[in-house]
Amino acid sequence: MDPVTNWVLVILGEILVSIGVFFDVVAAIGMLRFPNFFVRLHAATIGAIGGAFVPLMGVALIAAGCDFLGKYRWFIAGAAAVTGVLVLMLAPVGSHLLAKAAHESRAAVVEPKVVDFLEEDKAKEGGEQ
Amino acid sequence: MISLTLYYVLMAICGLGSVVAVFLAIVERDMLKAVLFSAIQSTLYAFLYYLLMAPDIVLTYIPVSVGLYPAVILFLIKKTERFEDVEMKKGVLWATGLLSLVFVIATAAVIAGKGIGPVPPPDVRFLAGWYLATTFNPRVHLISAMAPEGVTSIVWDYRGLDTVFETAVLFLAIIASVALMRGVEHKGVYDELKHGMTLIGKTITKIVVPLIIGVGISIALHGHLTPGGGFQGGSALAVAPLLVLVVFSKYFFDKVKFTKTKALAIRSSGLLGVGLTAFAVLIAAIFLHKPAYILQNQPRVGAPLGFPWKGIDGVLLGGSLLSFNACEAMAVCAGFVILFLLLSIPERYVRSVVVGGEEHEH
Amino acid sequence: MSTEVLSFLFSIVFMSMIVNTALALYGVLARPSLVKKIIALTILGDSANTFAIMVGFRQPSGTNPIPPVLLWKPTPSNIRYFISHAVDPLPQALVLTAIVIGLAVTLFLVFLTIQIYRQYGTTDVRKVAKLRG
Amino acid sequence: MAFVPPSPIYGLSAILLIVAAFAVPIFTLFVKNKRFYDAYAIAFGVFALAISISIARKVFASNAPIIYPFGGWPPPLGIVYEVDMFGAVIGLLISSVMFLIIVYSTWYTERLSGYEWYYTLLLGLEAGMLGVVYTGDIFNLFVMLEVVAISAYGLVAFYRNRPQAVEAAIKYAIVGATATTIYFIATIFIYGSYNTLHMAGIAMRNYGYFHLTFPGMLNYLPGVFYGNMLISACIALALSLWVFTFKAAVFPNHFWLPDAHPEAPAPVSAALSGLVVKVGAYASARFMYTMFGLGSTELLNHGIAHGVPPPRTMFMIALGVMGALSAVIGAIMMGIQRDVKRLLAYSTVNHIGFIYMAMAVGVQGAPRAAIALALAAMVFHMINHSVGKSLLFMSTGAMIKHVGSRDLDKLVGIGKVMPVAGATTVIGALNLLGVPPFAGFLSKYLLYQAFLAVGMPYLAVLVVVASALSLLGYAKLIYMVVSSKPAPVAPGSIKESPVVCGVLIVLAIATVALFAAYPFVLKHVFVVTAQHLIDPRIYISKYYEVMAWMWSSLYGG
Repeated sequence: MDPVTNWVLVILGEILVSIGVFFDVVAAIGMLRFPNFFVRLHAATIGAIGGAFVPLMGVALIAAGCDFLGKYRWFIAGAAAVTGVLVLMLAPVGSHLLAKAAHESRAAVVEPKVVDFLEEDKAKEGGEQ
Repeated sequence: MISLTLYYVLMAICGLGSVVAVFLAIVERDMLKAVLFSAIQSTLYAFLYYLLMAPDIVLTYIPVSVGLYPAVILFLIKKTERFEDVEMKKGVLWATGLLSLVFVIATAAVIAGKGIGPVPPPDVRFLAGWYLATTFNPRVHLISAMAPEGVTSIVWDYRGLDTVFETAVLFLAIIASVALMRGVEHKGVYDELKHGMTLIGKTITKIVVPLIIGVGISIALHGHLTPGGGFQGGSALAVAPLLVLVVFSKYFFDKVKFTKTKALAIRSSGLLGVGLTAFAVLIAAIFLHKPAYILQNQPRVGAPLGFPWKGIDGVLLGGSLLSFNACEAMAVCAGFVILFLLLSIPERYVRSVVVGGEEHEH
Repeated sequence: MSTEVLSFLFSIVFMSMIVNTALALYGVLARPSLVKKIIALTILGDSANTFAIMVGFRQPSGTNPIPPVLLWKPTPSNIRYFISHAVDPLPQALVLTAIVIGLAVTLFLVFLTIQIYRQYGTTDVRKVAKLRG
Repeated sequence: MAFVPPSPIYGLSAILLIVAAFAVPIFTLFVKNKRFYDAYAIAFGVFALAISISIARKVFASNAPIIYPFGGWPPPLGIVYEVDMFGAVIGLLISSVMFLIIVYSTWYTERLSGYEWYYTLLLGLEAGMLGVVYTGDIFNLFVMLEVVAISAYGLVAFYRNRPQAVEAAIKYAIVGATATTIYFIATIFIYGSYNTLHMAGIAMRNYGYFHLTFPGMLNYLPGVFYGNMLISACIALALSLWVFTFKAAVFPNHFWLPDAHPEAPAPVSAALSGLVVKVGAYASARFMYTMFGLGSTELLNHGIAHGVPPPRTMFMIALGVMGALSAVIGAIMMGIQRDVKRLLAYSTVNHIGFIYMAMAVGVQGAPRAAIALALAAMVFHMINHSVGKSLLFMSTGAMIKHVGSRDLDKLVGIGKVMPVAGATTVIGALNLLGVPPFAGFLSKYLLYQAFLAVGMPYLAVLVVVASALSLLGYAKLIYMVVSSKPAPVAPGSIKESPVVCGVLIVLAIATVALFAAYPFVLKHVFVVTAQHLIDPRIYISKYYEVMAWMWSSLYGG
């Protein structure tokens, strides 16, 4: 490919990686500062999507723009993209199932609890039966 | 040289970190935490294997020690008890832990200083040199395994007998477990809404399972070319049914009529495939009135028959390795399914069959 | 100088495996809980395996070692390079066998432990011995 | 001339048995008839027996070991089976006793659920034991030990609804798994410094056969060694001997045996006590005589310091002390048991002690002829104990199954209702006690003679003392049968199965036949075996011959 495209790809990729760094920092702060399990899970998922999916896409772009890698560059780009898509698909499901399990087993105590619709729905269902 | 030093520093960090993780895993009273520490140790070991240039072991180790072991032990903890009834003084623990770390570093210094020969040596042993020279070398076809993957060639060709019996150990362990749970036949009716996890989980599992199966099959069938092989592929494959079991619940297997007996039959067919591959050249040779060996792959001294090693367009087939890997993957996957099906039967039902008066010697 | 540094760092890993083996042996033989014994047994097996792989490791002077997989055409010069740079495949193959065997034994032990719990209601060997009388 | 592959028969027995075991789950899909599984197991038992006989015949006819290179790999690349006389004799013992055990099992497993899994594990056990004795590779030995072990754990836990059985199995399994892992570490030490895994290759290095070179380009034998051979050999020997003494249940490592052996089904107890412990003894002898044997330079000539005995002698002393202690302790513990099977289990500890005592006399400086005599006694005693102990476990197993108790007091007077089982129990007890005209007498007498010839009269005295101590235990057994007290069950209510009677009578005849054939078997079997065991040069030279032949036909042809 011509050098200009390469440069554009690399710079785009680097921007994405920087965004990823920002999200990772935010997620880490959230993990430390948030009060209970569910919001911390929210922070962790930010780390997974913003901090893993986005930079992986960036890595794919950078690899695609690096001529010196030879034939390996498509290999690296493809692997990074596939990994990113898998993370995008699986991370939210993982947090969803974790949250569900924590809620059902009542292992996590929600301290400043404003409203719990799931609990109310369950109570309603139980009442109807 | 800087990068080389960094490489060794990483190794040393993995080693010391694993000591800490093992120490914590051993002294921990809460079994869940002990499993967690043991998983950390496994991860560090996996990284160490990667640094030690053992990709085959990494591929085996990650599904087994980081995935299946913790899963099985979590099943075990769920079915038994979580806490160990031992108290140890905190101070003693810290002292022992620190002392062992100091011991590690001090003895390492002694070895590095005095030298029990170079550690690591610059060269491999002569025997290893022979393996490396003959694993894929068409110029000496009579002593070559004709597969570029050194470890898989040793596993299935040079030392194939070991591997057949290693498979036998796994087989006998499964048979012993089945014998322990004999007579336990539990069936339920699968209810889409009641059993298993949420719809989101089930949908994504439906997407992921084919991917896992694809990866597993590719690891198994490329075993003679790249790191991987039958056992690695099989244990990666086994993750798919395990996922289905966890997400869709055990009753899903009842719905699709996939029982323990069927899994056992699949496993046996895989193993018989292994056995048949071991004897294939010998059987062919008997019909052709030629000499041959048990577990023969390529033509050998005085035994001219062998598996084809090259397909159309020069694709490497690896002789018997391909067949061994495919059969072994099938067998290992089915074996894990059997064990997880057995583990997932509700405990109350198992107790009604397994505990209590039945046949006795007296 | 630097060979000694490398040797020192490598020896740390060696000794770590020995200490891990000792710790795991303590866990298997001295801790009362069967679950803990099983965890310790897996650690024991893994440490032995790592030890074996380290025995087969090498450090060709100047460059990095490579895995025992021949990734190029089997020309004599490629094979010569392969022999002079690849690590020992035999311990890795032995370890593969040992991992599977360890896995098999552990799986059976898990079933036995559950059975013990069904019979005795505990996984503590001291309590089991007492209940047995 | 190109190398012609040896007949595949020589490598077939273990792998064929295990493939037979692999196939059982498929048959369970459509065959429910128990007779089919009986016939299946017996057929493969006969097969293994036939192969063992042909191997033994070949070895004794050609007076040299058989080598079977698997996959056609010239040694030391692949795995070889190397069967010398010792291996052939023990292999024949294993397959013949296992055959009788399988036949007995067809009766025993009636009304036992899960008999198909029982037979699978039994076939696995036999395959593993045959593999241990035929293999010529120390890592393959590890795999085979594990095959034996896992089948044994499964069989001990077979009465899964008995809490004691499950507990015995887990005790056995946890320490057993640790032990085999330790043996794995030992093999790694050996590979690290000896650069080979073949027993004959290790022996070659220990005996200093470095000058042997190959025709042509191959000349790797005089290679560089990594590390210090003495240190790694000592570590490896210490670790692996601990493992083997655990497998063989020698004194401090016998703790699992009195729990595990009685809790298994009777035929399995017979196999465990009669054969599986012999596997440990076999492996110890293989290590201490073939690989690190008398006159092996590294271990004998390089003592650590002046005045300190060389390491191999120290290992032998340790084995001898352990053996002597287990002979005495087993004999004493026999006397205080109330449980028939526990009594027999302690008797195994006693006899394995004799075997290790005989093994331990082969130290540097002792006269060779005397050591040969001791080893001949060891082999003979291994055979006698296997036959006698499996006979006893199976005859008492029949009684226990009919009466429904293992308690000696509750079985008193059983001889009146079960005459065949009773009579064979008495024969078995007298055989193990060492009373003529049973072969046990001769092997103990031979032990006694050998210890005197070696110049260790205290060991000879110990044999007599331990036998005298064990008299109490055997007397209990004999009293149980011949007592005139009323039988525990009504006379005539028990009908002894012809299968059981057949098996027991065959074993009882074997004890007498060995006595009758003593002069012949001693001269033509045991002494020759012992001489071959002491002198590994025959073992090594056959290996070298095959290796050189294969390599030279590769490059010269």
